[in-house]
Amino acid sequence: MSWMLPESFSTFGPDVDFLYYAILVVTGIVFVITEALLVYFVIRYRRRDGQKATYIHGSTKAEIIWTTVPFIAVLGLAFISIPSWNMMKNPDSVPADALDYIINAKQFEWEITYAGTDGVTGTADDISTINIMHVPVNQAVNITLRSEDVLHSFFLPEMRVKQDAVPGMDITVWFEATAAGAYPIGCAELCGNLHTTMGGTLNVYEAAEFEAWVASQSADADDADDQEDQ
Amino acid sequence: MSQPAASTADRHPMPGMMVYNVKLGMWIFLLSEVMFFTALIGSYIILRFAHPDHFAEPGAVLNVPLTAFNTFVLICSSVSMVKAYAAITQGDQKGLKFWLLVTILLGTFFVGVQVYEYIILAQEGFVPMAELYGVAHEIEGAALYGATFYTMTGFHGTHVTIGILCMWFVLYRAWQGKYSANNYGGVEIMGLYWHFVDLVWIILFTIVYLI
Amino acid sequence: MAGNGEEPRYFLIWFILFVLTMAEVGYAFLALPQWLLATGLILMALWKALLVAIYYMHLKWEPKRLWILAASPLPLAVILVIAVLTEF
Amino acid sequence: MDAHAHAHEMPWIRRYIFSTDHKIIAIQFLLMSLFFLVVGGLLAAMIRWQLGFPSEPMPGGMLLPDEMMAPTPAGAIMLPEFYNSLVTMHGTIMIFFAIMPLLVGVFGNLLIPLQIGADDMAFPRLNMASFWMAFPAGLLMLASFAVEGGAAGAGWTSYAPLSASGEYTGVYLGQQLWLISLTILGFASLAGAVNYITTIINMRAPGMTWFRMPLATWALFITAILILLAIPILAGALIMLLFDQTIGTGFFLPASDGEPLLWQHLFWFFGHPEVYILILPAMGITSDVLANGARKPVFGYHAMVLAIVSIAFLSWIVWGHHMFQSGMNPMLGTTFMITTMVIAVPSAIKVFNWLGTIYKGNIHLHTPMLHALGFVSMFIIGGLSGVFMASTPVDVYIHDTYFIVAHIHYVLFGGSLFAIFAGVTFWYPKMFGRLMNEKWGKIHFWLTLILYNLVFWPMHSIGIQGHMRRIYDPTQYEFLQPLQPINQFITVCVFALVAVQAIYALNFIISIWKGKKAGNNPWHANSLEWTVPSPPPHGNFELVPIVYRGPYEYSAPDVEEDYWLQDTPPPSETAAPALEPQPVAD
Ligand code: HEA
Ligand code: HEA
Ligand code: CUA
Ligand SMILES: [Cu+2]
Repeated sequence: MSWMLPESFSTFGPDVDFLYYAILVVTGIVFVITEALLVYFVIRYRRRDGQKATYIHGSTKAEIIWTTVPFIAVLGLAFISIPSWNMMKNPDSVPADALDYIINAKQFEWEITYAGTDGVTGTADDISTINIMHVPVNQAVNITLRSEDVLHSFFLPEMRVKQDAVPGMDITVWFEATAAGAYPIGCAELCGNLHTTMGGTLNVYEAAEFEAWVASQSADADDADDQEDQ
Repeated sequence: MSQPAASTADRHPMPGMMVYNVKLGMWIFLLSEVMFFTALIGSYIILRFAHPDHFAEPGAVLNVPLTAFNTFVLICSSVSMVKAYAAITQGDQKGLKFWLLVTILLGTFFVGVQVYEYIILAQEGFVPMAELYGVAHEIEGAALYGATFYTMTGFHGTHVTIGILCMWFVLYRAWQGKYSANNYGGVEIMGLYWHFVDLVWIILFTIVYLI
Repeated sequence: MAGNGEEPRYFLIWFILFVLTMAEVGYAFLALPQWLLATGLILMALWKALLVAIYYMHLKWEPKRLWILAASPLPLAVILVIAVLTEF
Repeated sequence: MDAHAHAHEMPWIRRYIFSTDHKIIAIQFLLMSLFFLVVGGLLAAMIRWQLGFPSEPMPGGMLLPDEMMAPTPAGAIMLPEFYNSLVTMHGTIMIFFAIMPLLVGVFGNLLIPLQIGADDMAFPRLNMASFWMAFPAGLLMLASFAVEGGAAGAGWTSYAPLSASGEYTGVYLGQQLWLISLTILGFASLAGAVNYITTIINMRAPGMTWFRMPLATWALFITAILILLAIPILAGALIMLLFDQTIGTGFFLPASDGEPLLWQHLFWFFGHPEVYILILPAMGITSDVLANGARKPVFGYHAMVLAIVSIAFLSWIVWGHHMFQSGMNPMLGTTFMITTMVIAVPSAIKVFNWLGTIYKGNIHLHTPMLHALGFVSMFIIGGLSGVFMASTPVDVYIHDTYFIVAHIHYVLFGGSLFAIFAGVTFWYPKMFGRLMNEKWGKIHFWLTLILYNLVFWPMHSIGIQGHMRRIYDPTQYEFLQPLQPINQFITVCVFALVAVQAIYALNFIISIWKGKKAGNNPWHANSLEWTVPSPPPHGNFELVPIVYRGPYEYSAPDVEEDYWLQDTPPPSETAAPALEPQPVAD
């Protein structure tokens, strides 16, 4: 049992993890202080014969202190969160050179469309795979997330990415993986009976490997079907 | 139940809201009604803002003159209601019964016109469900218009209908002579409810029919 | 309560409401820009609503604290609608 | 009670079933919601079985129909759609039919008239109607398990479009019953809220100024306002969703350009105030009990009231924090992050004031006091975990994981339920005339506290490892398989936790007849309910009480005992009580 986040492998990782640990420290301190005081008071001031409780109604000074200090603390936490949030979710932050993807979620699979060799989605040489996503390392990818039926949520734990797919909306999701490897994809929004099974794999390749994969797929784009991978 | 002061007179409680319980209760209930209609009208505003092309121009589908007339009827029913209240505060039993009856008739007329309007619209293919309305008016997939229109006006109509039923009850009690110049709580809260429903219609009429 | 001797002029209010309704219907079909139409209509509707609340629901003769109570949900309604509108 | 029954020769059914006496209605709500608490607990146990031992035959599963549990030679295995129904109904029943009626229905009815010195609610018949709407609504909710297609399975939040059309889940009638049941419950809650607000505003006894009201009543008052304004929004949304389900409108269905996000906004605009509806009365109860246990005035009474009011106010402008990953406009997300962070401040005030209350007290650790202290310590944990989610980038990672589940249960079980245990034990004499057993009460408290933490503390950890919520089989994900031992550990502890609650149930039931007779004021408390017999007679007070001071004058130097009833005339005035009702301070 641990309070440590699993290792992250995207450019978002440091930001999210830093904020998480920052909050962990702040709340940890508050937690220890308040719980310790609680226990201490209960023991120190427990009922004794002849003891009478002190008759006090409050203290304006104490009141002001414990209103302002938490106020500053939480506002501080909010403000240091804003830049990371904008970087992660604001469509304007997507790097210009990002690779375009389309992900179409449906009960109960992820359909991933790649731009193919020409670099734009929506053309004839698009490649598509089911539940297995291939991306190059150290290269931003820009996903247009859609859904065909109900809400789903595209979840890449190691990339610190999560975004609901909403039918009728095109939502921009981007990230940049920083290490090659295979990572889980999950669906984090209840989407029906088989919601649990809506997982997948994210394969992060070295740039050259990725290009080779794209080329191999484009060759037989007609029967591009990755399902046998599973 | 609805004595302005009697129930609390012997207790000398704190000043409170300085109005008697039943009236305060009615006001508080009306606040929740405000939020209920906020949900419905708010959804309409939001959906319309998101999909303006689904909603027809004023007058294109809905019959504005007819409903303007109906609005006028409802306004008349408000003034007759308030006359009923004014009558009983002066102890005028006859006036109370007369104006209550007028209010009931006007209210019933309002609901009747609304039902008539629904029937006509439905015959033209304007129904709350998807698709159909698109066929009749060649507005593609305009289901949101029908759904919001019928939900809002329907719930308003339901409120009017409930109001009419309650008004019969008040009238029955008036007939039994239960109200007097210093015991008119029932009439007053009936009026509050009725005017509130009128007020909601004023907003609905503008938003749904005119904008 | 309304009773202080003289009866409020209910029919006058009724007449204003009637005129405003007519004005609204006329205004709605003028060839004006949409935003101008909408603002004008909403203002007239609010005016009417206020008249009903003040005179027919006799808020005018009620203690001030009831006024505050009656107005309390309105900010919430505005917050909800405005916030969600920014979404679309 | 008996002496009184003669005076009011009322048929049994009018006295106990269709009673208009607020105390009887409180007991009715108590029995109803404890029943639903047990149901919700059993559903939780089934959920945990599946999570701990996925796809293994469930003990007793053979008793359930095949649509829920697929029979195999080894036993019956839970179907995923049944799992979804279980989670949905667990959340719904716990929130709407257990905790909410316990806090609002039970304590609202029992305490408000007694604590402000009124003879009953402003509208007793409406009060009765409130219960008789809530109870059938609950039965309707339960009945949905038996209909074709099973009970609703789209989560207690019922996000559209999953909930808006049966074609996605195969649940038609179940979802509709869910919607209808909650609509009826909404009417019941509204009836209660109108009653409470009117009663508190208009029926306070002479001298009971706003700032002499016990904090429990204050909290219930503000809660009633939240209910009054939040429930109608839910009702509107439920009705629109019901139309989508039944007559084919498209408010939330993208097929006809409806907006799924609109449902989420409406739901959470209600839903966030709702979670404070579930905690504010608990906070009020805790304040009353803590002051009593510590024999000290509540620290910073005015600040406590202000904190309640500001939590209520802020709760209207934070709803978006449930929707950070929903596709909401990121700018709006930032706004909601800031408001959400700010709402921690009034909670901080409350926590520190509770600590101030026990500081330099003379702490008597009776069972209600233990539960109140449990509330404070557990609410701190639950509240602090809320701060993680309030930070939008962190929420990206932990949204919809077990971290959220841990948060929910720390605030709702560790928070609300502990306060309910405290309150029920504390005011038990006012309902049944007897005290619950102290020894068994303490045993129950310690076992519950320990087991409860063993169950829910590890959920933070598995959430941090990425364990999603609402999945029926974690082993489907390879990266979650190493967490399975923790899941099993949790499950085993849950069974113990549920079993331990039997102690409480037995203590509760047996004490009705066998408990120690309580007398008027067993806890030596100050507020008005303790000036009358336990249970109080019909009409509560023989004479209208006159209030001279606030409810927390414990250990005042002017008096010999360490408590000072609110209606005891001050020493100088005993000869001729000159009453000057104070103007309302507002
Ligand atoms: C009683 C119920 C209750 C209460 C009181 C709270 C209180 C809070 N909640 Fe919680 N919440 C729920 C019930 C509750 N919540 C439920 C049921 C859900 C899940 C719904 C679902 O999806 O099913 C949820 C979900 C939820 C989310 C959405 C998570 C997600 O889905 O991604 C968020 C996000 O911000 C959140 C935040 C908060 C915050 C900031 C508080 C704050 O009010 C907490 C404030 C308290 C403290 C902070 C502790 C005391 C303070 C101090 C000791 C002072 C010092 C503190 C600092 C300096 C930090 N909650
Ligand atoms: C008040 C609310 C409340 C309470 C008390 C509980 C109690 C419990 N909950 Fe639940 N839970 C929720 C509210 C609550 N829960 C909500 C809102 C959700 C989200 C639903 C959703 O996702 O849609 C959820 C979801 C949820 C999940 C996540 C499921 C998933 O996402 O897949 C899990 C999993 O472990 C769980 C487990 C438990 C357990 C083991 C308990 C145990 O603590 C239960 C222990 C047993 C009892 C508390 C009953 C004891 C009975 C008495 C004490 C009465 C006795 C007295 C007399 C008879 C006189 N809950
Ligand atoms: Cu898709 Cu869950
Ligand atoms: Cu919330």
